[in-house]
Amino acid sequence: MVFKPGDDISIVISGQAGQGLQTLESLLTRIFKLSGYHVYSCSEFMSRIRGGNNSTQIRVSSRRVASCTKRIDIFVPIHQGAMERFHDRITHETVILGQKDIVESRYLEQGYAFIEIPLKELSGRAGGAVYANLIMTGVLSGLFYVERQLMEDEVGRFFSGADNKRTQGDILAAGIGYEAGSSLLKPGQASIAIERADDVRHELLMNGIDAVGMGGLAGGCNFVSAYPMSPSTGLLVFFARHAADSGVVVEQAEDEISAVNMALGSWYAGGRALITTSGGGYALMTEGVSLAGCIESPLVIHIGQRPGPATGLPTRTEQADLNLVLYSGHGEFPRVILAPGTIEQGFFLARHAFYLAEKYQVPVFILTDQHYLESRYNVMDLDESMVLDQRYIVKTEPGYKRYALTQSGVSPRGIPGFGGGRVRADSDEHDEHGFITEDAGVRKSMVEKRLKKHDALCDEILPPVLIGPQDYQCLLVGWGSTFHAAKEALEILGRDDTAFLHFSQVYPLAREAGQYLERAKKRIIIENNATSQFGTLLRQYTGFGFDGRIMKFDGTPFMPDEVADELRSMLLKED
Amino acid sequence: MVFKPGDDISIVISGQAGQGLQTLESLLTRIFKLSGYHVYSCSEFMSRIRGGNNSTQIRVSSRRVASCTKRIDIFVPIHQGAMERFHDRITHETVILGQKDIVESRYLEQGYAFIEIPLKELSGRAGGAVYANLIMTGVLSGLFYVERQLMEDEVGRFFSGADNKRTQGDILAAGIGYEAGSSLLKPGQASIAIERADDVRHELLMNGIDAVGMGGLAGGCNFVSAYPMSPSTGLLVFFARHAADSGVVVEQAEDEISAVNMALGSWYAGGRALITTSGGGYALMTEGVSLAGCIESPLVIHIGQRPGPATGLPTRTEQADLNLVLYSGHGEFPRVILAPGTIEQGFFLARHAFYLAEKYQVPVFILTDQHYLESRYNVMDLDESMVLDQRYIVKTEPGYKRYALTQSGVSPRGIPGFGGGRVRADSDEHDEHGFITEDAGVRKSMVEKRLKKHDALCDEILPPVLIGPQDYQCLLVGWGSTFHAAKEALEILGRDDTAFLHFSQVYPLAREAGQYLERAKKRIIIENNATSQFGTLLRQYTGFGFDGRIMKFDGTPFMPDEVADELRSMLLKED
Amino acid sequence: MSSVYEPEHEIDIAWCPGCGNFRIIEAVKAALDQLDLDPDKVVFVSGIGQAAKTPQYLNVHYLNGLHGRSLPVATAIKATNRDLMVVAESGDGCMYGEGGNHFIHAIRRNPDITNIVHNNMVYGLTKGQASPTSARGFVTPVQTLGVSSEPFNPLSVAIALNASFVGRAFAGDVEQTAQIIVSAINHKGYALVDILQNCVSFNKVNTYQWYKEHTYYLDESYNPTDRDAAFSKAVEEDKFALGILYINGQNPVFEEGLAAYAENDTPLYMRGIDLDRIRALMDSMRA
Amino acid sequence: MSSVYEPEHEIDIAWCPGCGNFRIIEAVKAALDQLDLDPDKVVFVSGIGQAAKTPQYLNVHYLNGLHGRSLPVATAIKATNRDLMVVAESGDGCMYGEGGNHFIHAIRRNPDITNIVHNNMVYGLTKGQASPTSARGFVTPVQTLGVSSEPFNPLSVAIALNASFVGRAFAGDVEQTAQIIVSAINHKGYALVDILQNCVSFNKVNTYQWYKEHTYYLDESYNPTDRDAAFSKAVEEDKFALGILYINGQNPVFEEGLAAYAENDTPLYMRGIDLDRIRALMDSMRA
Ligand SMILES: Cc1ncc(C[n+]2csc(CCOP(=O)(O)OP(=O)(O)O)c2C)c(N)n1
Ligand SMILES: Cc1ncc(C[n+]2csc(CCOP(=O)(O)OP(=O)(O)O)c2C)c(N)n1
Ligand code: SF4
Ligand code: SF4
Ligand SMILES: [Mg+2]
Ligand SMILES: [Mg+2]
Repeated sequence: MVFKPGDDISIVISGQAGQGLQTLESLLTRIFKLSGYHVYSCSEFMSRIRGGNNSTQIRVSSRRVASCTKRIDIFVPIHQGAMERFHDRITHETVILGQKDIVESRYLEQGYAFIEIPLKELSGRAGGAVYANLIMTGVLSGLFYVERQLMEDEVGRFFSGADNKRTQGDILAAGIGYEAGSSLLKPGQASIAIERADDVRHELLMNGIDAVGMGGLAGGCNFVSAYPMSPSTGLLVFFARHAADSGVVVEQAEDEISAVNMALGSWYAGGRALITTSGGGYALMTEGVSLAGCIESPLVIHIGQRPGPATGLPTRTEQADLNLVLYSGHGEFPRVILAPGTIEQGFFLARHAFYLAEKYQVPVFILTDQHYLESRYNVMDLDESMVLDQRYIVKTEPGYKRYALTQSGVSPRGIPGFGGGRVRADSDEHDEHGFITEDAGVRKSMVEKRLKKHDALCDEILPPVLIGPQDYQCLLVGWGSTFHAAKEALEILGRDDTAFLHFSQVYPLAREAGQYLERAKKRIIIENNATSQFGTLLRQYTGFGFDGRIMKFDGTPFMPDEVADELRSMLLKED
Repeated sequence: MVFKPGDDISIVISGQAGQGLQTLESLLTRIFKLSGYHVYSCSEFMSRIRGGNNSTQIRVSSRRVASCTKRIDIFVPIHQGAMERFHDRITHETVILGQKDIVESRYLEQGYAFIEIPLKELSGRAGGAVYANLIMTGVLSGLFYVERQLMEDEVGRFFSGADNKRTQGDILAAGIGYEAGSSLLKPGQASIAIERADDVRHELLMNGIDAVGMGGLAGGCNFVSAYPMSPSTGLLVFFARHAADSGVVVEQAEDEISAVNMALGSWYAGGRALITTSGGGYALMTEGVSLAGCIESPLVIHIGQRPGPATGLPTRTEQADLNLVLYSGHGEFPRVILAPGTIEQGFFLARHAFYLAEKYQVPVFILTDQHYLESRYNVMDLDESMVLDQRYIVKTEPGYKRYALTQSGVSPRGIPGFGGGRVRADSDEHDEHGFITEDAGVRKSMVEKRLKKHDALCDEILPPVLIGPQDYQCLLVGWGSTFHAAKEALEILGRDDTAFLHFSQVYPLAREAGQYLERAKKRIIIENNATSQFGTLLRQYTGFGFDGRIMKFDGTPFMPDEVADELRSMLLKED
Repeated sequence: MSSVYEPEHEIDIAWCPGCGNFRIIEAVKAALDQLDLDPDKVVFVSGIGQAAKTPQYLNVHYLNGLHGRSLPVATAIKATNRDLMVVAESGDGCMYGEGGNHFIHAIRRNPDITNIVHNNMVYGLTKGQASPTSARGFVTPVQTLGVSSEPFNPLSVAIALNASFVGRAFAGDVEQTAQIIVSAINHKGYALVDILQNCVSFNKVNTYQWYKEHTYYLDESYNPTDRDAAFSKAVEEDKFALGILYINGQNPVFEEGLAAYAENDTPLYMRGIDLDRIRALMDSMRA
Repeated sequence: MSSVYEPEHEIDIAWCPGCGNFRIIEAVKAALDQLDLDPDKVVFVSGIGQAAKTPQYLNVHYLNGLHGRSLPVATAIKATNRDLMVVAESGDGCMYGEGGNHFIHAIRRNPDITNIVHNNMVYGLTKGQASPTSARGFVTPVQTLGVSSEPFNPLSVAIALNASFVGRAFAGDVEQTAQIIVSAINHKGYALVDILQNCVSFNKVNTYQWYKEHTYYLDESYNPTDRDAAFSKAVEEDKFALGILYINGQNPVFEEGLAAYAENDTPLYMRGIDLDRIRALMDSMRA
């Protein structure tokens, strides 16, 4: 065994769809966290149910980890062909762990580090090939000195819904794997040098879906209508799981158009509705968003981006729908776009989205992507005090005017049945009461009223976060899910002249954006798309362009080591 | 009678929906044109079928006229309440022509110029109130010295489809009106001083709908699918009228989503399809446009803008969907946006749209608005040599690759049944053959391939048109339908330091845009919207902002006299 | 006696004189007046079109939304506050054309709402194109050779979807129409009332007179619970049967089955956020 | 003998072992082979889903478009080149959920295309949510209390719309399924073939065995031209009838009634632009 005495180990398990990688990921991350290790995981998978090739990366570390890496310390192939897509990432530093006849022969011939796990035989002992994922769960638990009882409890818990016989088999399989794994590192061999921290055991283990879901609940979300679409479906499932315990009306709509119109109906009647979809589904909702603009309805829209155009790569990642979200919907009306980069931000921004939407009666977007949603790691805590209890509705009186002209552009929002007024919401241009009008003067004041809310929203912009030296020469700029990859890349680089500026509110843009950009001698933008949509927006608002672009649009997320390499070569040119 | 001896007379006829103003407009413009007068007309109407208040402006002139004006020389009210919306435009220079008891008493009391036409009595003689529009057609024909026979022929022709009895009544009514009208100007009174030009008689009288429709036919359009929506429905009706004679498949789809998908089906099978809609309908089509981007299908999309958001003002005008069109559709792919300002441009651009769409296999937009579509005037000629006969399709061979990687990004386009190859179009990311792939490398090259077409399109950008002095100090910039109002405003202003730059291709933007803007000391943008969408785009691309904005967003179009006033006060501040 | 649903404000009704819509709104008011409703709890949802303007002319809460989209809005309103009485009212183009998918799925879902459709067999507001219910051969500026598609039969489709209540009325008969609307509103679950309506401006075929001649009322002997019989009635083409064609009281009502109401009756707007619950959820992510 | 529609390229089929889709594609190939078609003229259109991948695995022209949108695409292809044989094939979610409005209106329009639906009563590709055809009570990660909506019955709805051809098949029986597809393709006009399909990954209720037990074939005595009888058959729930439930050869075929073809048979792609015609139109605007 040739582990470098690193205290941050990246494991990649590569299998077919249907081999239970997600079970393995859930189990191992929990087991590692409960053992006091910092942990991060992310899966990438094909748009199919069985076969093909999927993989899960798990990082186990003495330090906080929140990003995937290109580096693979332990590679675990669990089917024929599992190595094909990893040739450029498996190095002589990588340990290959698995069944010999699954490992491509050249790795064996060229002396790559290999430890045999007789997967077939071990699974056979447990009851068949379906147990391969549990065997590997056990092997890795054993290898990382996890307590056996803890592991078995977790396996039992995980399958507690399933039938008893199956659960027994799963525990058995994990045990068999555990024995094999714990005997791999013979005394005297380099050992796993990851420290355990007691605190970690009590931390929260969440992925992006959980973060946005919990933030939604903290924001008072009680109505979710959606049509399934990768990678956004997880959020629908999150709310469905909590429909009963948290009192959320959850409905799978017949299409996205229905979903957005349902959400508007619910807000109209006093609900707090969220819709969740991806770019293609959102395209169908844009008329509804324009309706929200016109009737001044709050609306919270979660969009999990994936590569387009059209169906594109349904299960992969990209950040190419910013422009769509920014400019969608006909006519002119204000909106807000939030894009979390961390679990904590996901929680806070989802809750904040409900606050802004309700207070200003505008659509608010939470823009994530597959990579963000499926990235899981332990976080210290979430601030439960953020729970939003203020409601921005009024009890109406007879004569109530839904669109009363006010200083701020925001009219007191009534809802039907609460008070004696009539609540009239109209998609046509309307007067203060909500009656259709074609009067040019009223039209003008209604346009101005709606746009005034943009100005008000500009007083509540979340500032970007600067990471690194205040007196940077070079500034790397990103938004949304690139947060951790960029941050870790800077750590790898270790330069004291380079900082990272991360925007979690991408529209309206913070006034200080221009100042940050101005102070940099060299500006580099990092975006998971091909045309640098956010860079263009920044240029439009601040007048500052970028000297370098780190772009990726092949469906995969950024990895910090890869980003560090790109940055290094960009900065070298300069130095 | 107190006509100023102007040779450019603006007539406004104001009536209710259902009183036949459109008939009057069609008839009078034809009659005037055939009499050798230059003519312009435009209607504005409410979103209802009967009642309310609509109006038609007709300008009759010795010079070419192509814009409405704020000035009203002759005001013709034909129902109670017809004057309400015109208080600020009826002046002491205006002659009010109509039934006494319809005219608001204060106009009579305050000595406004008034000529009585006993409309009720005259209509009664013709057969009833339904003939009011024909009576007024006759009155105005008589007043403008039109040949009676010509007028009667035109009335007969117009109603040739209708039943005989009705036609006789219409001709009778027009005759009764004619007699009344021709005796209004007694010898010695100031007379109508408009010169007739023989050439005009042979010119084409068209509105924006006709222009785009004829351009479409010249571009080979042979498939139109659409869902009715003001103000775009006229184009659907245009093609329906010519379905048989020009061989166009015309289908009213069940919704806009169907319309865009039908159009893509037709292009796939070798048709040349156009869709027509307005902003709200287009919002529903955006997923389809993204599909066009992904399968690299040509597509021609006509959007007649109207004020939003949501239903907004269905029958009125605005230019607020530029951003929508520019950024709609998820994912990244190239597109072209054309926005005609003149009838000639409408014809050329529609034809050009088919050329670009087919050659580069991209969606091409023709962005108009209610004002453009409903503005009618005489034009010298259209260049029939522009008819597009080249087709950009290939006969396929076995092994044909629909998405072959090429230098330009454009792959030879085959269609099913033409040759022995298989034509595979795929909405998922695909390889050169059109098979689904998740290969990161192929994905990357396909994104690059699609985006390369943008570069190719940049070699065929239509330049903006500069009107006025080359050595301008002040530059007014506009796009689309503001052309004539801005041009005439400059004529009214008559300053030799001010020019107008008009863009009829708004995306991709001409490289010289920046130079034009740079040369100006003062830059003013004119747009029929509230947020200056085109100004923002120009700033993004050129870095130049604007010192002044002339914006209108109350649902009405710009009028040159009004624009001249605004410009004058902006320039005065400067001078 | 004037209806409590008569608008308080002065209004300029945008309909053409002689239009069937005037009769329909009379029937709607008459029906509402007959019912024992709290006017503060009456919500109308409409789309876009001439028919869709109806709520503007009633003293009710309304959401006048997008063309074709009234049913999802209405469904959600009901699911958000079950105390409200919700009507989705719009034209044939809106409900069966643009909104066709929602029509299907709202019926399947079976919320306790009433769906009133002004069926004038034409697109009124956009000036006379064919609607899904236009008769074969109907000539318009777009359908220049006449409609070639099979007319959409809302009743047979609703019955095929096993709708909970399916009725048809004729705008010309205010009294009977009001009765059918009353039954529809009283019915628990989704209730369709398709109202044959004359459009004097754009439909010169299916006129008031034509409808009079081509309709008849179902009599007492008719049994609306027999689905097969209802289907046969619904597809009859020479004359349209008026009345309640089909009733199916078996299907669960959408909002009643929602988990959110399993242990809590209150409308959503009255609910706060349960901090303990959120804490517990967070804790579940710790261990 | 291998089918001429067998793909020439090596392919990695993305379906799960044991999935009914494998049987359906066999049936499709068998049907195509039986028919006297020019393989160069065979076009498949699909949406998105597991079923929608079918054309990828056939040696045919295809447009694999958006989720829910195959029918408008297919209709237009046929209307653009009437020489092509066009099949729209996709899943139940695609055709009856997202695409429900097109389903209705394609039937009304009646283009001469064949509509094959893989009905596995679940959303396969997105991992097991309810589809419109899911049975009441079907539990999924989203429908945690089980489906509460009435299942969509594609056959009764098609019959209510007076569809031109309505058939149902079971994926387990390749031979009979192929026969029904052959009849559907041979039929002039829109033809629906709803194929009951087992999804081994996400539908543990409607399994292969379950379908075997809950289906039967219509016998010779059945008369598919009787609409009322067809409706009764279609709504039967204890056992699903397989075969051709309804045929209506009366309705005009969409593309045949188009003005563009009144005097000209050629497919659109072979037509040039008639300059004289354009000149004449321009002249009509002069005088
Ligand atoms: C998305 C969208 N498409 C099209 C329109 C234009 N539109 C407004 S009303 C209407 C049809 C009206 O017909 P119907 O629903 O039958 O109502 P009616 O006017 O006949 O009462 C259409 C097509 C629109 N407002 N929105
Ligand atoms: C507009 C849009 N919404 C949602 C999706 C996501 N999606 C892809 S396939 C699918 C459902 C598939 O179910 P079905 O059509 O029954 O096909 P199956 O996989 O069961 O064969 C969904 C919801 C999408 N691709 N596009
Ligand atoms: S257009 Fe027809 S439906 Fe609309 S108001 Fe007039 S008559 Fe009634
Ligand atoms: S998920 Fe279901 S439908 Fe899809 S391939 Fe697997 S078994 Fe077949
Ligand atoms: Mg109608
Ligand atoms: Mg399915």
